[in-house]
Amino acid sequence: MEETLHDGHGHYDAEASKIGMWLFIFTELLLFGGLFIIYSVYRFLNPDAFHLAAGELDVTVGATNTVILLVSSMTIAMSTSALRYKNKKLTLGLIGITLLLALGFLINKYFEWGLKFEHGIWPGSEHLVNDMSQGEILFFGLYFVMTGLHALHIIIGMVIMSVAAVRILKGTVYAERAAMLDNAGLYWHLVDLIWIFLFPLFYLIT
Amino acid sequence: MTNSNAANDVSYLEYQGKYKGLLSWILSTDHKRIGLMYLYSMGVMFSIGVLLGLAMKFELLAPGKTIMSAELYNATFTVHGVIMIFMIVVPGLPAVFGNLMMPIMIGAKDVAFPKLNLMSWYLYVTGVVLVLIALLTGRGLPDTGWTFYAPYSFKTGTNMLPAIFGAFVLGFSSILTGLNFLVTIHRMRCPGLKWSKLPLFVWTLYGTAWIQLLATPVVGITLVLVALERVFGIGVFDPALGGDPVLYQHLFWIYSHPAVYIMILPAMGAISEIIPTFSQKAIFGYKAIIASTMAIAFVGYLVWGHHMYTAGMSGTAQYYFSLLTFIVAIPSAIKVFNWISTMYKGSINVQTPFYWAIAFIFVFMIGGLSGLVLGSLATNIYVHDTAFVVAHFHFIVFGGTGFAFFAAMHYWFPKIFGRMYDKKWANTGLLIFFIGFMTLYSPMFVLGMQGMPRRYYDYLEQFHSGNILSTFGSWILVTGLVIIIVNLIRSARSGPKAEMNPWGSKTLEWTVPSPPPLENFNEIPTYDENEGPYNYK
Amino acid sequence: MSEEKNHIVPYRVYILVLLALIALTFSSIGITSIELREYTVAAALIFASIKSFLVLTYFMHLKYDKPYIRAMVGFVFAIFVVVIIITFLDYLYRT
Amino acid sequence: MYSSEITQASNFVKGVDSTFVLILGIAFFFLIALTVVMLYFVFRYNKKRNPKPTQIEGSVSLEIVWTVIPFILTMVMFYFGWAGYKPMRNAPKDAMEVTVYGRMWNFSFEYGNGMRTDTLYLPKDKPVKLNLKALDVIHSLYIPAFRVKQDMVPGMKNNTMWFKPQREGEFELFCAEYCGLQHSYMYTSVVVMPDSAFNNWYSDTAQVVASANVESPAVSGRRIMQNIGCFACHSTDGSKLVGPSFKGIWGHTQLVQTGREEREIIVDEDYIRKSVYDPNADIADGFNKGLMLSYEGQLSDEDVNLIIEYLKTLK
Ligand code: HEA
Ligand code: HEA
Ligand code: HEC
Ligand code: CUA
Ligand SMILES: [Cu+2]
Repeated sequence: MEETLHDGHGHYDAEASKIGMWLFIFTELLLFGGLFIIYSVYRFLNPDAFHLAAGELDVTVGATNTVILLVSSMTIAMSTSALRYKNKKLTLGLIGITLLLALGFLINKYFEWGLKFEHGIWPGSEHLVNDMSQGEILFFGLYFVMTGLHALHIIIGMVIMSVAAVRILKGTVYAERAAMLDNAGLYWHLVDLIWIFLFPLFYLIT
Repeated sequence: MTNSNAANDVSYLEYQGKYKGLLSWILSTDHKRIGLMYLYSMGVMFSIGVLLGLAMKFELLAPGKTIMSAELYNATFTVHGVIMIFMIVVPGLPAVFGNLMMPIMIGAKDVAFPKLNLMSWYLYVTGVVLVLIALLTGRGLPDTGWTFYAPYSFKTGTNMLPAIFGAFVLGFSSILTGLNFLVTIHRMRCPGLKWSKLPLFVWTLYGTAWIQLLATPVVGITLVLVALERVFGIGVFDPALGGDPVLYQHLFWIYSHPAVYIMILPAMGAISEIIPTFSQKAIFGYKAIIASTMAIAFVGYLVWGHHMYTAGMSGTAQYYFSLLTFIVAIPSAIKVFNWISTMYKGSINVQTPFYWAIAFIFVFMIGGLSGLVLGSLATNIYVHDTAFVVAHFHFIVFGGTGFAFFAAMHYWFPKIFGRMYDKKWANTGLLIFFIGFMTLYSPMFVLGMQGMPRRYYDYLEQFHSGNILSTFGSWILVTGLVIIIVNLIRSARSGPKAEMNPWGSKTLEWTVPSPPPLENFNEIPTYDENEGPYNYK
Repeated sequence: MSEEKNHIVPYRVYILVLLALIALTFSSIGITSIELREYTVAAALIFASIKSFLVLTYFMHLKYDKPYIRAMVGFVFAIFVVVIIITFLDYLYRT
Repeated sequence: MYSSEITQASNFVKGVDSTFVLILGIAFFFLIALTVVMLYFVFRYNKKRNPKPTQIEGSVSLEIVWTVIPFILTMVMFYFGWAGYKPMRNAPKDAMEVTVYGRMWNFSFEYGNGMRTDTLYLPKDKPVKLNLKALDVIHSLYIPAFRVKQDMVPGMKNNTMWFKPQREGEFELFCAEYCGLQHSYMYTSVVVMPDSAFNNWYSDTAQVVASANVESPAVSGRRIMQNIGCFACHSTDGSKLVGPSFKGIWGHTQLVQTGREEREIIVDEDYIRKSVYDPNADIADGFNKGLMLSYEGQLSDEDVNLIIEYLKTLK
């Protein structure tokens, strides 16, 4: 859909597409905002259960993923500079690294979720519903929804960055028409931004 | 860009580009064609909504079963509410008149992202189709009311999923339209058209777009959670799993209260265009109206809890929400005072759109003032979830937004279709419509005070007379509606050709031919220091 | 648009920001592992806020953008915080 | 207005109605005044009468006036609304307590002595506190004549309301929150009687409950079912409501769904008992799961026996 964020009529207004992207980011922030409201209310109502449940999550895995995302955020930011320095190869290389890091994040997540599933914890699972307290059910429900939605955003971000890379390769995105890459970058930073809050809320506050 | 091309010699209605026939519409990225497509698709949905409304009134004509079962009645008000709210009045004025007129009013050739604009329309249609799927497939029609309250919404055995998903997609369409308009208003105003010279309709679209952008995602995620709850039983709102049903209501109203201002702001904007035009006079208190628009948009975001006074909130929250609800009424009052003052010492040319505008002010006042009864805690406890609320929101949603929609329709009609309607029929239709409206909804206030709860399929004998009157009104109303719509459809086909500026208005859309050419302007206009949208000197 | 070109952010800035972010991440892990009871949440959120501030200003270029974009971002965050506070007017005071 | 007929039916009527009158007064004043002014302008400054408009851009002092006056008025309305509502929040300590169960689609009331009824009987002039328990979805207890309403939210703690009836008679009690198919049939009444009459009733009926077996078991069974509300969903005349009809149920063969598999059973004591305590274990063919809730803890074994006796009589 980022494609369509670009003017079809041929005239180029970098600022218009930039604020378009920002406005879109606002809606994404509020989408997660709704979940953060739910999280904070339930945390307030069930402090002990949340404490307990958060202990089940592995801080190391979470921290690794945080670092991966932060680094990838830097590489995509650098790529926008590289594009402006007219260094096409470096730009593409940096986007490539970002994509690899994103993939790494997903793989990590896959194993993390997989481990939970092995322990019999998934939305609506019998173990969860029968053996755990209500607070824990809520915690894991939110955990799966929020990290799942976040992972979905990672995938969307990867698609957008790939499109940008192809465009750069084809030469339709270049130093003077960088908006597409800038927007891909902005979107990727949004994904990072959300993780910056998810990480402490789920892994750290134990 | 002064390449005065062939495209601009014909109007947008006749222009044939790459594609012909229907394709030239559904693939068009022209803001005016998209606006018309919204008008037509909403017209279809609206007819369905009206028929469902009539069916409900028919059922309520007498206690006990009249024409349908309780099951069907519950589905009827749900679908009626979903259609009217999510498909008609929330997208209504922005998607139709915002698209048709806003770019011309700011001197632009199109919106900022035309393709995205077309995509919004496709999303709209997708949402509509999804809701229709919910009606036609599965067992059991959706029956939760348009509010989808948990836990009923995931307990009921009926076909809720497509309906919830449809509402979600419609929300997304609305977000993208808002985004598009915001960028357009920021970036595409013609030279010299400063913020302080924007027509008020554009200002209200701007405020509306912000609410669409910031409120809609919240209901989006909430609906997704209800769907997940149904499918996986994740336990976010299910009390059996520790969830709090009241939290669902918070999230729902965080969107849906601002949504009522999404409905009314553009309506107020349209009225703010019509009144100065027909009074031939500058709008009274231009800046105050802008300030009140922004105040409504902003404060309206913070008062959602007045729908939940009886839901078991804390006293602190009740106190706060009631207080802010009263504060948000003040900007509306300011607007009413300014509109009426604009008429003072004007030279009023009483035409159909102006009649609609004063009818709007009248019913809007009734709707708004009854909102004060609801905003006050003591009285809300008494009439919450009764016919009184139903009367309030029909007066203000349908009386406000609906009347403004027809006002705008009759105002911009000559510009959109290049033809004029039959004014006599238009005025007759309005008169009947107005009488029907008052007869239909006024008794509901009384029914509410007698204690008749809403969403009631059947009622006790003491509520009978009010309901008879009300049902009777619905027939008058529809007679008026049919006259109005038939008149408009006939005139769009074969009415007399309209002039460029039949009402003597000063905003930019009246400086281009009727109907406008494909790219609106041959040359982008410029505004100089002394010009303004309401400069009738 | 010309103004845009003038603002090519040097790689060095990004690297420094990244280092700061990683440092903050580990300090937040550190601080939450000590027993601070109710302040744990506050501490973690303060660190997250500083981190997001850095991401917004440098990675997302707000520092180099026109002020009105910054104002919009501030407004959106503010309104979100206000909505949370209002929601808690209910939950904090329920009997 | 409604209130005039039954003035002061409860201690809250005054606060609510005076707020109502105040707001309606202000509303009618503005509605009429503004409409008259508007119509006068349309008439006086018509194009024919006033061909040349006078341009007026606005007036700061007027804007201030019509911001400040509505502000003051709204604050007055807000204050009265709050003042009229505030007493509803705090029940007096000595209030009589009644537990109300709301379920699809009936109310039942449980008194201190364990007695259960489907109608709310109350003594006049004694504050009463209702403890609200919703068993399935949200309902709302609404007594228009008393001006009180409170949602019954499943799982909510401290879900209560209180009032003091001040007038004898019978008043309607509605469910005001949409709760599904038979929402509009979820109503009953409040009967307010003098203290002495209430006390009589209270001890009297308790006796009947204790010596229920004096009646024939089938009659007691029917009364229990009436009070707990089985007939909201089940008919006895063969017509299909939410659940299967009880007509001819005893001994008849029924196709049911158990888990994923379908099987045929014969309706006997065990099956009925199971249907009452664990209704979702076997789902009668053609009906929805999850609608009927377990009556575990609400109906004793004894009660169910009586119900079974009654069901046997429905040929
Ligand atoms: C277009 C949509 C729209 C608009 C603009 C409004 C405007 C207002 N609404 Fe309404 N409302 C709805 C649509 C709308 N509403 C809907 C759809 C529902 C029901 C939802 C559902 O449950 O299904 C609802 C329900 C609703 C409730 C909840 C009722 C309940 O369920 O218990 C409340 C309670 O406070 C309320 C209050 C108000 C107030 C105070 C205003 C104010 O903004 C009104 C301001 C206007 C005026 C005040 C009139 C003009 C001014 C004057 C004439 C000057 C004099 C004024 C003064 C002295 C103050 N509304
Ligand atoms: C825009 C909103 C809108 C409109 C126009 C209407 C129109 C009508 N409504 Fe209603 N109604 C709702 C929104 C609306 N409704 C909502 C949200 C609910 C609550 C649902 C729920 O409880 O969940 C409700 C509920 C509701 C009930 C209560 C159900 C109950 O509680 O038991 C009843 C009862 O009779 C009713 C009747 C009618 C009738 C007879 C009409 C019509 O037949 C009147 C005919 C209308 C017109 C003649 C023209 C109006 C013109 C416009 C709006 C602009 C046109 C725009 C385009 C063409 C693009 N509606
Ligand atoms: C909310 C509606 C509702 C209420 C109230 C209700 N039931 Fe049911 N009942 C159902 C539904 C729906 C079914 C069919 C699905 C099933 O078998 O669980 C059913 C099934 C039954 C059956 C099995 C019937 C058969 O033919 O298989 C019995 C027996 C029964 N109910 C008894 C009762 C009794 C006794 C009460 C009151 C104490 C009661 N029900 C209250 C909805 C209800
Ligand atoms: Cu119970 Cu409506
Ligand atoms: Cu509201």
